[in-house]
Amino acid sequence: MSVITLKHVRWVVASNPLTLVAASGAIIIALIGVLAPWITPQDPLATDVANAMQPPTTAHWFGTDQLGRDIFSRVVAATRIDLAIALSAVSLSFVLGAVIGGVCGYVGGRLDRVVGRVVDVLMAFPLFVLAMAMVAALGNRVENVILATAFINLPFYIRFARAEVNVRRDSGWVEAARAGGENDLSIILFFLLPNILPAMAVQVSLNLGWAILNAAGLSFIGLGVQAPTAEWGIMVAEGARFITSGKWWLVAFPGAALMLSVLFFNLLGDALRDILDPRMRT
Amino acid sequence: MTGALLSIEDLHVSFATRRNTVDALRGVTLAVNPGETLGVVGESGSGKSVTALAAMHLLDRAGRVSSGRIVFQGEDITHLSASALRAVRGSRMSMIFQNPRAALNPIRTVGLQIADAIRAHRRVSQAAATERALDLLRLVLIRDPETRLNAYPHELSGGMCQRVIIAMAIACEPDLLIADEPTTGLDVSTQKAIMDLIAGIAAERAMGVIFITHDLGLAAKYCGRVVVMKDGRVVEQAAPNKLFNAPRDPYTQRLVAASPTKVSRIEDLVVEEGVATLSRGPVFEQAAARRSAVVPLPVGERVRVRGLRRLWSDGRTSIRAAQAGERYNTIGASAPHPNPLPNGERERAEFGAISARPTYGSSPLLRVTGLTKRFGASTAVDGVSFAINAGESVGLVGESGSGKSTISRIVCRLLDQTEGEIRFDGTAIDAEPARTFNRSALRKDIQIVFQDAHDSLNPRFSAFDCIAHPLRKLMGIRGRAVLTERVFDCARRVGLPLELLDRFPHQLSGGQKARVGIARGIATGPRLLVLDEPTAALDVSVQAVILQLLVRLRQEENLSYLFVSHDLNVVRMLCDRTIVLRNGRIVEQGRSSDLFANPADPYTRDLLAAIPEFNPTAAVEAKVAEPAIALGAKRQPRARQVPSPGGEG
Amino acid sequence: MRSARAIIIRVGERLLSSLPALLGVLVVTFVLMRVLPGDPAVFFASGPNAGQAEIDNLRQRMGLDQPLFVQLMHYLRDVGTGNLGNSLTTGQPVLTDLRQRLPASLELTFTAFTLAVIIAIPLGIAAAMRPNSLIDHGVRFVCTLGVCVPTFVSGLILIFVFYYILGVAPDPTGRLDIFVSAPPSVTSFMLVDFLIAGDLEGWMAAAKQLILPSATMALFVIAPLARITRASMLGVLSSDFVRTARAVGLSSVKINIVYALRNAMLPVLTIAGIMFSTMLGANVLVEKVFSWPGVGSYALDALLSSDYAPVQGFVLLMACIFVIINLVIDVLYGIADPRISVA
Amino acid sequence: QAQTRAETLRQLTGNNINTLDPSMPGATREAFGVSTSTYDRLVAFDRKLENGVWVFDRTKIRGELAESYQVSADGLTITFKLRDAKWHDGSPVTADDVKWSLDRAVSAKSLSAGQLGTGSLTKPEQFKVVDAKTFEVSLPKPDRLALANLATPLAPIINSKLAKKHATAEDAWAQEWMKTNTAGSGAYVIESFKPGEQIILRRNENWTGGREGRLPYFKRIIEQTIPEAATRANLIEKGDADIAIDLQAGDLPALQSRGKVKVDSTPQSNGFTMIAFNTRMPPFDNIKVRQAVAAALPYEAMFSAAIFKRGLPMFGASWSEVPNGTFPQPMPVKTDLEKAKRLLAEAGHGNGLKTTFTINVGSAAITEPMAVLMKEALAKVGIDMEIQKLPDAQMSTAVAEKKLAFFTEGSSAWLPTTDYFFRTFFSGEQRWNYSSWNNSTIADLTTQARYELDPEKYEEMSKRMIEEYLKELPLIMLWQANQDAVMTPKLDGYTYWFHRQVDFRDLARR
Ligand SMILES: Nc1ncnc2c1ncn2[C@@H]1O[C@H](COP(=O)(O)OP(=O)(O)OP(=O)(O)O)[C@@H](O)[C@H]1O
Ligand SMILES: Nc1ncnc2c1ncn2[C@@H]1O[C@H](COP(=O)(O)OP(=O)(O)OP(=O)(O)O)[C@@H](O)[C@H]1O
Ligand SMILES: [Mg+2]
Ligand SMILES: [Mg+2]
Repeated sequence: MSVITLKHVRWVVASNPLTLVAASGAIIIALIGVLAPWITPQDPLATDVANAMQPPTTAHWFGTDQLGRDIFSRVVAATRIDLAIALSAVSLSFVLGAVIGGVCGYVGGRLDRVVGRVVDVLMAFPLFVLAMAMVAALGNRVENVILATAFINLPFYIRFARAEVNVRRDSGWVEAARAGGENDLSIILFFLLPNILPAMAVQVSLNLGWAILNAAGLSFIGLGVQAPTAEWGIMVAEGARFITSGKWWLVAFPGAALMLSVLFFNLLGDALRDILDPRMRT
Repeated sequence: MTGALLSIEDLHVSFATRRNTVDALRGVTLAVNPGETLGVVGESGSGKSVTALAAMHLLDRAGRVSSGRIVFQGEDITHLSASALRAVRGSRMSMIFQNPRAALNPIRTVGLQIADAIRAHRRVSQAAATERALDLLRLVLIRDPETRLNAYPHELSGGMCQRVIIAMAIACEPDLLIADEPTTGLDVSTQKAIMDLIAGIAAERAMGVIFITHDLGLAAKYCGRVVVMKDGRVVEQAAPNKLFNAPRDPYTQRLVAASPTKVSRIEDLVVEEGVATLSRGPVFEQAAARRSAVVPLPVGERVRVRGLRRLWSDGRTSIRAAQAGERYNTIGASAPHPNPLPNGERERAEFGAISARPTYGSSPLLRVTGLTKRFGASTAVDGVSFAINAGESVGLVGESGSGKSTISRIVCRLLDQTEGEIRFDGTAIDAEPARTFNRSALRKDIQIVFQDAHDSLNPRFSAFDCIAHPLRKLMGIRGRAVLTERVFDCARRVGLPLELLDRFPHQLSGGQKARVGIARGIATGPRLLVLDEPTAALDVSVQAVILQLLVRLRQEENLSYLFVSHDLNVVRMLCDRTIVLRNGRIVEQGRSSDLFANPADPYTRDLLAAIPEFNPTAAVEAKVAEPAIALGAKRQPRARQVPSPGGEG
Repeated sequence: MRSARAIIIRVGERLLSSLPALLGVLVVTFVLMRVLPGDPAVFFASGPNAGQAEIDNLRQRMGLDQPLFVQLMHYLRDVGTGNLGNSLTTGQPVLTDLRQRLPASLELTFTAFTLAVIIAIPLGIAAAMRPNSLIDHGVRFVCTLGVCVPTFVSGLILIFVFYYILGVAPDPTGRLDIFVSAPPSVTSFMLVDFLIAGDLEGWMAAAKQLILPSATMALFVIAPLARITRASMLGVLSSDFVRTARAVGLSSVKINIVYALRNAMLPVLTIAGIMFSTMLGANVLVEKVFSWPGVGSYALDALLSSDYAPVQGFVLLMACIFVIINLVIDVLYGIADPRISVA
Repeated sequence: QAQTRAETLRQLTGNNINTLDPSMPGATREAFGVSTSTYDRLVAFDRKLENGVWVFDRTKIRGELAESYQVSADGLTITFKLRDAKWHDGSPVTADDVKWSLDRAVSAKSLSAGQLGTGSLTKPEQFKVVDAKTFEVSLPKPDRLALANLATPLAPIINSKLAKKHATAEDAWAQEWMKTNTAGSGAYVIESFKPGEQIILRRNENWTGGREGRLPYFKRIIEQTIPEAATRANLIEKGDADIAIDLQAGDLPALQSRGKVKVDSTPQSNGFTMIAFNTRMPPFDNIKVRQAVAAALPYEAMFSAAIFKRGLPMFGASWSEVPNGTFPQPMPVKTDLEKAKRLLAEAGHGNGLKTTFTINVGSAAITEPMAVLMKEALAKVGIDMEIQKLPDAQMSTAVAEKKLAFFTEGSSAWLPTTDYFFRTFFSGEQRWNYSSWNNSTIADLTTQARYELDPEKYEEMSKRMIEEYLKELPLIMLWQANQDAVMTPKLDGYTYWFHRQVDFRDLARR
């Protein structure tokens, strides 16, 4: 579980062609995200109202939007922000969830019960509505979208980490670490958490896609990232309004970008699961 | 082998795994005659189960019969169609498994499951099938069968579950029953009852039985003929008395030797081949030497070893390959214990000396007084007092749940006691709570080796890291070179080949993991080492090696042991004194030799009597003398069953 | 067998033990709503020429002039007496609104859920029967595709294609074609009520309205359900008892259905329960897109207009449903799995 | 079924109808729309044809429940003669009912009191029953909006006997009951009402209040809430629904070009979309900054990108002297970046400034493109503008509390006279004074103009108000967006009303 040999990775990739597609797709998306400022042919924010709503042409591969902005450039530029949203939201809930869940799972007792109750409360919330309320309360900035997304994910991570740590808490190697002079905190941080990492990594990957979708849903309601930032969810939400008028390119291209990235992250999650834990494939 | 009920001819089975192809069987040939009970023994991973499963066509999806034939009642069933197979399974050939509880559908009543088995082959109504199921439950001697019919597996004990499975297996009166370790995990008395039941039914119905086990005692007692397997091959087969009294194959010899008996001594346990275990010489030769090591890796592992070797030769491994490569030679040259596994007279003398050694010193190293531990309302340990002198080895025995692990964890300061006093070398260490004991200066003086070697190693630590951890943490050793030196030293002392240090726990065999655990335990140079059933999860042959290692270490390091086990034979061999525990209380303690010779307490006597003992000569005698088992056996199958290969029949 | 009484006791215990969580939900929602910067009084007093007096008046009527803690106490007291306050958006008591709208949401979610289960479970089983085969990968890919499209997009596309272009779907405007008369309300579930009334045409009309929105929702849960099914089925198929069943020669139908499937469904049951309540809470967007008169779109409107009472009521309702679903799953699980002791 | 479909009107709306009592605080515009048909008022505005579309005519007021009315020469008394009308329950309408209704309007805590106050209708004492069919309203001053106010949805005439049955000690005016029940005499009767979903109306066959006493054409009205604008458009285009007045501007060109629908467009002559500055908050307390922004805005681009030029621009006029007293009217503001930079420098913001521009979620389809264009344009003169989008409730709260420095809103005045505009939008502390602009000249002028009966003097005062407005520029009028009523081609008689709702009584199917 811990060491991943190149050979094993190759085996996983070979045994499932989708993995290769997903991995390369995710890498390409990540690259686009990193290189976005250099590969957008036009300024994604520059408007040109005279040329608004143009269908795809050679000048504008994906056409232009309501303000005459180049959709291709916007789709490319949005990659970065969407990845940033997904990554930071998920890592936030991941880190917090792992630590809180880890401590609860290890310490147990009253703390565990109290946190468990709080998590119960959170789980009982209709989570999308909770996210909406949070963004509405805090203002629709990228940070808050991230925060809300992270927050509604937190209970799942806490539970996950708690359960994973709980089953390992009494294992021999934890006792051995104590016999080897470690204190509780370092056992949690340096022994238990690293061990539950692979299982959580899968979760993270699956959640990345979900986080993007969540941001898109918030955008649809008008609570997403603020204008004029190029973000897939907003572009899709805005474009969806023009489906009836036959301006398909407004929604099709950002929609495709969003869909592909979510797809790749999901498939990548599966692949990670294969790579990290050959036995348990779900 | 004409007229054989089942004959397996040169069977090769391989598994496609994630990494490579594992050749699990490499030409197994064996046959079982109608009415005969054939025992199959051999170390773990030798292919016993795979052989049985192949015969039943129950191999995993990944498994494939690559060559060879399986002939059942004269018919080649190697490549039978699924529907034809269904007709064979259950009605002509049946199988029962280890871990009976898991082998039953947890959400279906046992009555229905038996009825299912009947109706799979017989066109009878549900009511008739239920009626028959009831009969079968009576047949397998389940008490109160009418109620049990509607019970779910979890409402039954393990032994009862196994009886139900037997009932299912014989429901359609098959001609062959394959029993794969049917009693593992069951307690000693249940084990005997189940085995007697199988033997009785087989006798009554003239059913052929293949009985897979690694308990030589059981094989000797119940089988007419025994097959020994190793590395996917049959290495020897003969009648039990012949086989166990005069084993021809070196492996069989080793197996027989490694099985502890009432009178064996540790130095008796292992024969020659064990010597080769130790690391010496250049890397490649070493890896080659491992092939004949006492702890042979399962076949799959071996392939990995080759892979690793390539890595080594590529110089790509993280363990400081160059540095380590040099070291091997120097270690080989200047190792203080070039031949650490004792096999000569010298050791034998020394062992004798150990057991004869008087009680050491005046003030004990560890003194435990009135130790009590309660978990909620239940009392796990109840007023236990004992002492361990420096250099002394004290055994702690008792049935499961008697509080052995609890005591060892308290002594190790991993758990707080409820009451009682613990003094280590005159210091009251009970003052420091377990949670903060990691800061104590005495932490490095009391170390522990855990019951389950696999569980005790951090899956994300390499063997090197596992051993290095207490060195870094407790000895404050930071320097790369010093650390490596110390870790290598520890590994060497426990006979762990240095090239294995780079591996992660899942890449090590059970014996190797046990050694890593012990190396870690002695790394800080403790004065007291608590060993909580360090060999419980191991094969007899591996156990033997580990036991010898412990004896040697104790000698070299002047260690004191608190040795926990429920195997009394082992404790008798290893410990100067023995404490017998029951329900958290000490029922008896004293010098091992005295205690085992004249147990004072009836509980100790029971414990001693229940030892599943292996005594080749005695076993054969017992078997021959045994009367036909209940169930109104009319025939005298036993006589036929033993093919009387010139034994003392 | 388990006695009914034991089950009732267990249900009671579970309900009691979930009370603190419900209370927590109440308080958290209450506080969260007050943290929202919007002032409902201002928003709703914004008719032509509403002045400060109107705002103050409204504020007083809504009790917003009291200290927060007093408001909370009043709120808790009201909830205790079954009064969830009034919605300013619809002008009705929240309880009435929720009662009217919940069946719509439940019916939609239920249909979507059934649809998802009907599709996902066979797919999951098919994938598990041949792990790593083309079927397996295909199932995984197709299912994953469903989770990749935001529901509002898939909903709009479905409407565009099936209603606007092809004209095969009825207009996406709620539970029933506006010109079909509703059945006498017995259960408030259209499909059931039509059946009771014996009006098959009406039933068809209601069913047609349900297809697109429930398909939109189902798309989103097929993937996880199929995954769980596959994993669980794989696990069971390689378990010891299936091997035993094979060893005694049971037919493959018996093995796969009676032995493997029934056992494999146990974890699916748990996940499905959680999924159902999540769907119910998360179908906000679908309801919006399909003008479905459910509780989700109700809460959304209320939230955007800082209308406290409906949001609070909605969250409380969802939390209760969450508790109930968990309970039902628990009981079902207890019945399905004899290992779970009822006491 | 086909028969009923032909006689049924199906209107789609994005919004909720949340009450049957239009005076309920929080009532939506759709609720006002419905109440016009369920209740009668004493009087009603007339309508006129403008560019082929019917538009309400504020200057002509005809009787509705009143058969006729008489304004005394001094303008202080209005006498109404009631028609022989029946309540929905069949009982006759009397002057007592009228008094009760208007007493309720000015006394109960509701939206009505505020509205009627703009026409000097404030106290029950002003209302007098002369006889069963005669009713008198007296005014302290000759208010030009008194009669007009009685034509708004906030002065419905209620069946007092029925309503009083449902009044309680705490609720003397039966406000609770009237939320979900009607007690009117209007052209339509409620058949079913599901707030947030739909309302179904049935024609009142005894109604006589129509023009020439005619019954409305449609026997049944269904008004449905469909939140998705695209779906509304789809339904109309497919002929499944008859009319919608709140489609997206962006969809209209395509809808029109496909030719399956009829679109009646009228600029919302009593409304406006504007950009507001908070004149009490820096930096917009500085006139120069406001003027600079006005000179920097990309008017044309905003007009075409946000509403696809569907409306009447309120920018780009070229007069230097106020041409007439109507308000709103196109103002002489245009894009002139050089001027903007100069003004900014004069204001001491030569190195630029930072500000936040607020829009709301509900109008984002229009305001977001606007904001984006503004951001880009303002950046050119050194203004760094951040766009903040608030949920509608938060936006209105912030506006009412005057916490926003710079934002956009649209609004409309029901009774569009210039003094009413200035009184409502440029004075006092009420929330409609978006720019928190208090100017003594304006205050004086509005009080005078209100009671000024001489049209010429009134015109003069109006011009002075507009001059003052232009000088200080508390907000920038952008345009009057079109009200685009999209309907099936066979529908006739659609009228643009001041309350911006469809009046079902006007419509007929050809
Ligand atoms: N499904 C499988 N995939 C890969 N390798 C397998 C599989 N099943 C068995 N093997 C390999 O086949 C070899 C023989 O295994 P088998 O289970 O027959 O051993 P055994 O003699 O029954 O051991 P034990 O006494 O532990 O039960 C082992 O090396 C094992 O690793
Ligand atoms: N953490 C715990 N909480 C509650 N009870 C415990 C705990 N640990 C041990 N016990 C109980 O204490 C008793 C002694 O347990 P212990 O593990 O010491 O037995 P053992 O002799 O080591 O048994 P085994 O041979 O099975 O390892 C048992 O009854 C056990 O159930
Ligand atoms: Mg086996
Ligand atoms: Mg133990």
